[in-house]
Amino acid sequence: MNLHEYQAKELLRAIGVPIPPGDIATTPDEAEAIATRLGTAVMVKAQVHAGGRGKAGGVKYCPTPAVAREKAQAILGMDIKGLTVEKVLVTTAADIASEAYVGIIVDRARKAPVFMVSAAGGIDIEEVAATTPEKIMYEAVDTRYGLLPFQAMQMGFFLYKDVKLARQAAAIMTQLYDAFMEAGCSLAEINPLVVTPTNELIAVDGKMVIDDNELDRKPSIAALRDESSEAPSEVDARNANLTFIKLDGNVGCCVNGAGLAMATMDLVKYYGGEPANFLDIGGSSNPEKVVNALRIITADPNVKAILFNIFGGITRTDDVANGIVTATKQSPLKVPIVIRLTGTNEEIAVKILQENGFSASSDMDEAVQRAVALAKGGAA
Amino acid sequence: MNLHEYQAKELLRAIGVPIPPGDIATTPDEAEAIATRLGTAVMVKAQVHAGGRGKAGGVKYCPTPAVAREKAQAILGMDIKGLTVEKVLVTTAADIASEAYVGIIVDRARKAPVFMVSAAGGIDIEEVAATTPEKIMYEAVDTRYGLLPFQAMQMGFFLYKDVKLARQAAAIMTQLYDAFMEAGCSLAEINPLVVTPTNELIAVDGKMVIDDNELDRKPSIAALRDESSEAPSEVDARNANLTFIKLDGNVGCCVNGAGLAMATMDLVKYYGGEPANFLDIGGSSNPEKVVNALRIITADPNVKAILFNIFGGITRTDDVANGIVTATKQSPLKVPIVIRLTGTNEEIAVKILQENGFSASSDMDEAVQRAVALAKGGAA
Amino acid sequence: MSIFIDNSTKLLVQGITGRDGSFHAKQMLEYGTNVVAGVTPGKGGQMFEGKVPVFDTVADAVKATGANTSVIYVPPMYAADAMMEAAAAGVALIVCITEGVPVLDMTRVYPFVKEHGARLIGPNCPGLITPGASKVGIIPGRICTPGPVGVVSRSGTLTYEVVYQLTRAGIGQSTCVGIGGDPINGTNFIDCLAAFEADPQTKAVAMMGEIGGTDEQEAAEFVRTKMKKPVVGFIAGQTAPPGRRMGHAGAIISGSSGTAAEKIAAFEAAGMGVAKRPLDFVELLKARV
Amino acid sequence: MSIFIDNSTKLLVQGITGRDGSFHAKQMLEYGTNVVAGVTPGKGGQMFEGKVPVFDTVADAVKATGANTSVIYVPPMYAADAMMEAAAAGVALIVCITEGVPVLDMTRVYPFVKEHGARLIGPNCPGLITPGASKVGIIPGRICTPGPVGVVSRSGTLTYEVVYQLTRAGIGQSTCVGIGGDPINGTNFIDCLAAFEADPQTKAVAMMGEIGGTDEQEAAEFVRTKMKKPVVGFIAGQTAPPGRRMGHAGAIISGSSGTAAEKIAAFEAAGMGVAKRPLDFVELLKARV
Repeated sequence: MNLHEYQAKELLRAIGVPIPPGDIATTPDEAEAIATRLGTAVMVKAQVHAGGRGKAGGVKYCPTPAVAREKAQAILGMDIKGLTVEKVLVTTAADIASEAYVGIIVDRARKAPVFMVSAAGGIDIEEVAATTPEKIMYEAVDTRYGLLPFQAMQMGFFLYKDVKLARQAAAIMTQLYDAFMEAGCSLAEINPLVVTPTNELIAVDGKMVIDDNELDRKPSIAALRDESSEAPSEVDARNANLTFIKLDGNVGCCVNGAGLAMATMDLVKYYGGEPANFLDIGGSSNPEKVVNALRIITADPNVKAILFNIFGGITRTDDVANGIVTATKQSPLKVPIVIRLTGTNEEIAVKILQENGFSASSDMDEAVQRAVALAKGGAA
Repeated sequence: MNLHEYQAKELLRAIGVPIPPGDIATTPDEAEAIATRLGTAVMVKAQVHAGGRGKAGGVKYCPTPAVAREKAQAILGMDIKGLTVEKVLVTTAADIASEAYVGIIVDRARKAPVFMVSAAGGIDIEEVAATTPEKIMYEAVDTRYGLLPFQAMQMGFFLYKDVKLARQAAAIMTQLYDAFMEAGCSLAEINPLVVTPTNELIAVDGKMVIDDNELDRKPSIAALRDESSEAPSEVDARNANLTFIKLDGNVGCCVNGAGLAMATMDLVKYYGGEPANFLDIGGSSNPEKVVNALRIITADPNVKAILFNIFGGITRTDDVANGIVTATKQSPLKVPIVIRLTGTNEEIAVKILQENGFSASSDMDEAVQRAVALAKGGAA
Repeated sequence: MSIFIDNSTKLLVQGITGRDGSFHAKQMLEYGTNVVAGVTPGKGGQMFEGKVPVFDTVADAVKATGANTSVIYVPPMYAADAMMEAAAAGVALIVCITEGVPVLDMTRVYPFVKEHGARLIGPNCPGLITPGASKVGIIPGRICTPGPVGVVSRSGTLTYEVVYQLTRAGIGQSTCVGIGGDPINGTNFIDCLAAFEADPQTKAVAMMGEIGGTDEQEAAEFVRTKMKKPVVGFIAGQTAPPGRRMGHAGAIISGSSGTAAEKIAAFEAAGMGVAKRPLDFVELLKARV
Repeated sequence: MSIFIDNSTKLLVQGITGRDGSFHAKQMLEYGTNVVAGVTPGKGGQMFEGKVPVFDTVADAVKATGANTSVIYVPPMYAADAMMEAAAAGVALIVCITEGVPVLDMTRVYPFVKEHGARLIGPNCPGLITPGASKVGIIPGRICTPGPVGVVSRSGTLTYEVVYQLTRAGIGQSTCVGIGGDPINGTNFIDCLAAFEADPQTKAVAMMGEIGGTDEQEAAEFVRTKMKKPVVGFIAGQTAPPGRRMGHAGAIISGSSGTAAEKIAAFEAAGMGVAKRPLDFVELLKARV
């Protein structure tokens, strides 16, 4: 789960990281009022889960409250990478002497959170990593020990020669690590970490991505979810306990298991089609899930054919068949459907489907080929 | 540093351990008032850093506030193992269905805090360990991981078959561990941990010993020190940054280094004498320390001779010599002194001493023999 | 022969009285797995299905039954503790089926298990099966048949699909291992490949990877430099968009790293057979066993 | 020969610009120790005594100078971090002089140092000296002379006393090691005894223990079962009362355990020479080298 910049900054501020003052606005009036209250030049920043806000015109410098109002007007409602801007952060514009990057990710190879820090901040760290890797220091944290003071100081000195700044940076990195662990992050970053002309450090932008698996035990973090900033179909799917990702093709896929779901998408492509989505109904055998899945798939107007691919292990294929029958009775399908199922209770499932006018295949390749042909308007 | 029972209980209560209500009294009036306020039968318990309070008559059951007053009167001012009782804890008397022991010590061999738990609580755990060791479960905690939930549950089930009690005990052990770590303990125990007739757990007595090395970074714990409950000479020594332990002999010892100080005491005994104290002036070269050391040693009326044994490494022997001269000028000695010193600046030291009428030896055995003889009233 | 589990496996089921645990414990018993104990705190003393004793703690269970393998079906927030409890009790092989274990928990579990000398498979995995001998986890027994192919995979149902097609084509399996789809897991491809290389029964290996991370690339390098037996690989997620988690926590392309294309290229560079679709395993393995 | 330090020792001083660190760094330089670097955060780039470069971090110092040994003179609350920093930077031998390190810190430092493959001596120790070759710590160099006796001790000035008497009697030392008086330390008697047993120069060992713990008993068992070289032991604290910490955090008799009597009995049972007083070492060792 992605946090908005302003949410990440609230968490960081609470743990002691110096953050420029600011507040969130959903209307130009509010933006102007905040700018007036701050009494400084401000930045108006779109709060949206998409990279490249700046390039898209979603971040503006505003010398006066009137300009803040005007820019907020322009940014609110703007579409950035398919997402509508509903909120802007209005925050004091910092004077910048230099910019650094400080981030933590969970590294699979090292099986640990790993700091990445670079004095070349303010820009995309992946670009720095690709072009000037020597400008990045990596430091893995053994979570059994936590971030050790000497590690934080090493990183502080990597960024700054001056011991005062190095110490301040070390303190901020310790706070960032604590916030990362407390919130259950898979990524947390401050970019840029700014040295002001008066030689103070300040975190001008913050980002946190939460490990979804943490949310059950972190209700205060889970409460930060902003469904207005996500694709409605994905919100719908999550609430139905489905894993769904919208894609651009026209073959709607419904599969049990993430690996098989990916392999099914790949096979659609292999046979010349384009998948409309990734959808994993998971391991449980609940007809209701199938009903929800069909609703979500058919809500996409691009979908020209629907493909079920179910390998029954824990999943009972008869439950899936019942789900298909129920769903199509509730709202008849407008596009053709191809059903492949095999495994647990396969015979019962086939019987249920046949009695309700569906045919079923037990062969994955055959089913995928038919679905691709149907989506292209060919014969079933 | 030992905490009083009431102090340990406050820390445990703050972290969530169920503790019977109570308060501290320094007068019989206060004790009666607390008992009245509690509205239950109470225990009046001497708060003193000595084992075996109960056997010494320092713990009494009081069915009424009037009895609480009477017992407090008897206990306050009582002498228990050389310490005067200045405070009593007046606390609700618990109904007891069964008693268990739960303790944590830092174990040298395992280099870790180790839990000791036993269903045979309420009595001296060392006795249980000696006579029925199978009644004790030991569980080491790797501080990198902390006390793991399954460890706490294992101990819970060791004490109680009932899962509800086991879970409650596991929670209390987790709290005890957290308190142990937060306060920087070398020992923490709940004895007894009581099951009440209504099947609830409650910690009826608590004990915590703090690692003195933690006090510098734990000011709130350091503030719990109760100097009124310690031997004045030891308080005096600690405030002078000396390590001093009073013993029963008549040869006052002043040594640099703990190992050499013990070896010096042993040598006094070897040659037929009895050391009056352990005193380590440490590694620094501060004449003021020597002055304080002499003041503390001579305050003991048992001391019949004083023995200095200084091996100058970091310690400069001339500083020690100057300290002796200064101290004896301020308050002339009433008992003979034997000075052995060797090492750093030995020649200067000997000269200083001789100029001031002292002789000095460079041989430890010779010096100890002379001091023993002098303490016995023999010739120097 | 086989890897990791065989007839000497004495299995303990953590969470045996739960919904998933009891269902799969029955399935494993039916398959013939030697299930010697179950653990559910507070249910110590009960008997599961009239024949498997239940204990309050793993330590009790191991002491009483000599269990050497444990399979975990407990809710995600308790899974880390369950894995560590098994390791601390001296269980040698720990298989965690639970999906949804926070990855930061695994940064502690992984070194803990290692310090205790145990092998962990999973979490978020279907477990493993040595057809005809022992099944630990949830892989459907009836789709497997004994034979010469070792199977190792990051996914569940995709494994079933491949195993099913192999079995239908008359190609049996030595052991099938699902290592799980999480970013940090206890056993990786290389661990399994090394075990298959050393196992006399195994003649060839089928390996199903997916997008995310670099485990497949490292496995390919291992195949190239350390293995004599043929390996056929497949990568799921060729059509996955970058930056999105494809169901599995570990199946995510970060920036330009972890793509299917680079993994397939690594397979080819290692001289491995490359299955373009699951069905291709059949012909590629037929030619190799 | 010698143990742990010799002419190849390249020493780093952590806390080199502090009061104790600078004093002893000078002493070590005067003794001829190859002091290659110092560390004080914020003083990187300075030169100590005009010849030893100072760095901000241990990692920097090791990278620039190849230091293989570190000696630590930092305040007690920073000592744990300093020890871990040295271990993480790849320093092979870490000697912590600092007194007053909280014992709970050591429960983390000990496994950390071990995981990094380093040896720790101390904390709260005088360090070690190989007479004529290298001195790391605070043992006064002038009381030592090269020779056949290995010295290992839990205390500082008591060691000096014994070494001084040995030197006066013409008995030189191979290496003198102060392992420190804390309850948890990095190197124990057995580690040193094993090293002395393997060291060709050492012909006999003098071992000074004290009350508290069971290290001396275990060392005696090691002497009995694993050593050919003669060992003479001494225990300080025969007159210490139970339950009182005799200066050293580790020198405390708990209940009836850790007494001088049981330690001396263990020495005798192991066939070791027993020095009743420090002076006895001279005759006992003369008879053994």
